[in-house]
Amino acid sequence: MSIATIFGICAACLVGLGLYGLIAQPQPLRKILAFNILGGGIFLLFGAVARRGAAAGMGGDPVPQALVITGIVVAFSATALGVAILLRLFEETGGTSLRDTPKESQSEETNS
Amino acid sequence: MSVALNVFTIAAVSFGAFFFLAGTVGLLRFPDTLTRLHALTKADNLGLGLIMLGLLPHVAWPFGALKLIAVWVLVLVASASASQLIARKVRDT
Amino acid sequence: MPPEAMASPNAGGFLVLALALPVAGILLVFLAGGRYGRGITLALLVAGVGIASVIAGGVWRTGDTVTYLAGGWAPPLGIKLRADGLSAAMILVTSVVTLAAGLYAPHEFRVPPGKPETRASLSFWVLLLSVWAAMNAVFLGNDLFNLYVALELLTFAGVPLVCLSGTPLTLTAALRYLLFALLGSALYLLGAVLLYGSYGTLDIGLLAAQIRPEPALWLAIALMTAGLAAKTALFPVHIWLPPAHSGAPPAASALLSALVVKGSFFLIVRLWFDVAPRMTGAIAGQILGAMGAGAIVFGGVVALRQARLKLLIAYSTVAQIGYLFLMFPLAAEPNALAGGMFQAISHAFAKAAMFMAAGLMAGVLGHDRIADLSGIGRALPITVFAFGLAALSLVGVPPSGGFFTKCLLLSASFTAGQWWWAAVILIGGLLAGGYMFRALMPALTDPEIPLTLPAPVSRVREIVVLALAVCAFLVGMFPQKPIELLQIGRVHLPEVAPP
Amino acid sequence: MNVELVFSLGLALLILAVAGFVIVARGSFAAIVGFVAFGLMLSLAWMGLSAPDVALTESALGGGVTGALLLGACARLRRASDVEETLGLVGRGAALVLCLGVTTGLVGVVLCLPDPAPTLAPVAKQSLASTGLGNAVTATLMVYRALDTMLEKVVLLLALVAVWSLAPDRFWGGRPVFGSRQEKGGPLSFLARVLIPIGILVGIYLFWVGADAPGGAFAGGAIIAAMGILGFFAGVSAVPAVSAFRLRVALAAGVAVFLGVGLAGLAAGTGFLTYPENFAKPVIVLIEVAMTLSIGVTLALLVVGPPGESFGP
Repeated sequence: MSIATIFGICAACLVGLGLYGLIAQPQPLRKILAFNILGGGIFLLFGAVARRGAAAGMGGDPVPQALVITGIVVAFSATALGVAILLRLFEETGGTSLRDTPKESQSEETNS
Repeated sequence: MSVALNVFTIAAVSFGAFFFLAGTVGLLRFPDTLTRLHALTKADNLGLGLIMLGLLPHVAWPFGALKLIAVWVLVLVASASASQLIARKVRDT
Repeated sequence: MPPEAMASPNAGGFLVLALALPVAGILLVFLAGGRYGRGITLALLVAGVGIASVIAGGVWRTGDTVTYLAGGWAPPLGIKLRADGLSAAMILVTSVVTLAAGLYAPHEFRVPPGKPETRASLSFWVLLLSVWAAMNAVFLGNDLFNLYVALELLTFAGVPLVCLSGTPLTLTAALRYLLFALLGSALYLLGAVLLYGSYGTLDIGLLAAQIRPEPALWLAIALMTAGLAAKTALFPVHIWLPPAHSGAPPAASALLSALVVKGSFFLIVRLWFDVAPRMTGAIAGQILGAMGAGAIVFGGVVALRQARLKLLIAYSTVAQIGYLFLMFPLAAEPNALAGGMFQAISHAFAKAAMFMAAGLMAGVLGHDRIADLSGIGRALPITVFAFGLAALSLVGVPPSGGFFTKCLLLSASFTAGQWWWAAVILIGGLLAGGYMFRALMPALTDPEIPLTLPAPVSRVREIVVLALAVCAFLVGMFPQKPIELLQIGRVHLPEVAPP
Repeated sequence: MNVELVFSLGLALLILAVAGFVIVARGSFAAIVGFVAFGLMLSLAWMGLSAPDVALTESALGGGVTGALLLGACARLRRASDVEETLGLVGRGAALVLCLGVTTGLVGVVLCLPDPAPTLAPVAKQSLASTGLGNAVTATLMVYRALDTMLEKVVLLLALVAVWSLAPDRFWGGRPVFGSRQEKGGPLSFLARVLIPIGILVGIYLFWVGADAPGGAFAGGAIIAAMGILGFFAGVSAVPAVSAFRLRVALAAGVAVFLGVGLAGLAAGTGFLTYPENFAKPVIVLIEVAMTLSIGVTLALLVVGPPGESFGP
């Protein structure tokens, strides 16, 4: 068993955990958290792949490492956007539920 | 010489780790926020200082050592401010 | 400098321009402010149609793909841009539909005099340019991670378009859309990681030459397809689409329904036909096809029961997406890919026209209740005619684009001996006829009190809608050339034997 | 088993335990605190995987800035009045089976990955000489796959426009409201005054050494962003108004310089995003300066949120 394998398996479990949270957690904020765990798992798996590719005197394959850095920034942007929508929704309705707002008529008025 | 340094490092880092452990026990066992804060900051700052001290002989002089010391000082500043803020919050409520 | 620096100098540079132009537009609008958004965007879009034509012309003339190595670095280390027949057709359609949305939209996002800019004006123009940039990146990308970035660009452009109005309903819709889209791109990235771990490259061409039928490949393709299907709103993960597409402003709905969902769909096509052709297995194809069939029937039935026009159109999108997925069980038939891509193109024109037409009607009436549309046919004859024309294309009346799509898919399903898809196609056509008839019938009746227009409707907007509808109708009249274009660059790789 | 393996194994188990806590914790606050710890331990894992560049970015962004963002949201959502219906037992069971299936499949693939592993490390190393850089990760980001990096900068800018687009119309052009006003002169502003100059220095240092050592524009930019957030929160520096032209320039600079250099290469005939021979490194550093600035400002403003105060005094 190598370090890459250990973290590879750890990453696989993180993906499962994140996926479960994203599906099963009802609150949007918790879903966003779960998405970050899922993302962390995917990046870690990429890191394990990079570690396996250690060669030419480098501790790991630099290409996946660079891609992970890009990915982390994208994941953060997604989190920020999700939080912003959530906060605006809370300001408008006093809640953060993902259920449809009961008043269907509301949307017709906004069209005018 | 190197044996003495290694013994020093092991001793200092172990002590540091012990202080971390003590701080964590204090955080978990002490009765209220202020005493927990006391345990945490005292023990952690001391613990980190000892670990930093223990590692000093093994890093490049002078920049590596300066970096280590800077890490410790920055953590001191941050933890002091953070505990001040928490303590104020406790006092005000 | 690397030796590969000089790569196809003729049309290759235009691939770069197809990406650089919208990105430059984003920067210019962001710096100059929303007031100048319209001018900058329209100027760039006109240039963009030109660039797309040059690329399509280049592909058409040479009968070969156009490629470009970004930075001069060849894959696997670098990134290659590549336009084959599919991408050439799609970037052309994208630029035309985006231009139409840009011409249609200014009335809603006008900056009142005395104000430097408004929130909606800055946001809308930047987002419209971003949709354009992201779609071009999706169509031209040839590297799975580059395509991931393109996919995320598409997400960040699409989600805020949904909630531009800021009402609670649209905010909920946008949040749900975001969560589905993020899950989708996460699964896509996970699959790409597995492929890199197994084959050490993310370039589509190199992957296609190296892949072996093995569990890593199957898991990767399954994860990526599932993620992309969630982003495409394939039944049964379509639930985010109707509220999102029906709540957005009309120009935004048109972009979302006509283009954005096609981006993730296009990547599934790339995966199944370019990365792993003939390796995905018959069962997987049947499952995707079954989900498509489910979408056609379910979307059609639910659309029949809608009381609001925009929701009806949105559910019609759910149904029409289903047709796109009928190509996968029939992948062995050359007509299937052409039929699916034809559907993507003609649906893009038709759906953009319908959402924009519905926007004009709602603007006049102040609502979009189907039951109370009477008189609108007399008040806005051009708009309602355009809506009807687009509807006929979706239903599949000859010689429209929709008719031609269905012909291709039907012939593919019969030659493949899979008659059940033909049954689904026919049922879908009947359902589409039903819900479109329901939407149009009240619009063509006369009300007791004649409608008076609150303000004259802009002729430009009506003509834009009509032009899109005519496009949707006409692509079916001259089908031979587009089909030949779509076939360019299809490499039929010999069966790859495991090394 | 050697010490490194035992340490990795312990760390992996700890990461999983904390992640599990984040998913199932009862309160959102506890879950977010757990997430910050998760981010820090993940950066240790990145060190274990010999990826110090990623570790720096992860600890600055994954744990730190994301944590600040989520904690802020959690504090504002405290009064949310939701009756959330949780997924039924059947639904949760189905989700569990699905996730277990995915994890099992992934573990299987991880254990069966080809040996020796395919890698681009030799090619990346071999091409390093022509870039003038010493850090292969920076070379990948700035040279080999520069197009990805540029598009990803567009994503970042777009995310900010998207967040801004969520402001109510009446606040457009104004400043985002952020942080506690009454704390002037307290320990927070002391911390801000002491830490911000040092932090900005560290950020610039990280970006500068990134050419040859671990670091780079992303890590540096994230630290500068953290300093910005601290300054805004403590009230030491004012949050800029979203309509301020100078702010827009700072935000667009990264993509603009990147695109400009790319198009200059196209115009010069050497190709899009190629760098001039012998001057590759200065040009790359120029792009990175603009990028570090843009990344820092964008990340900070993403945390600060949309404008919430009318324009004017």
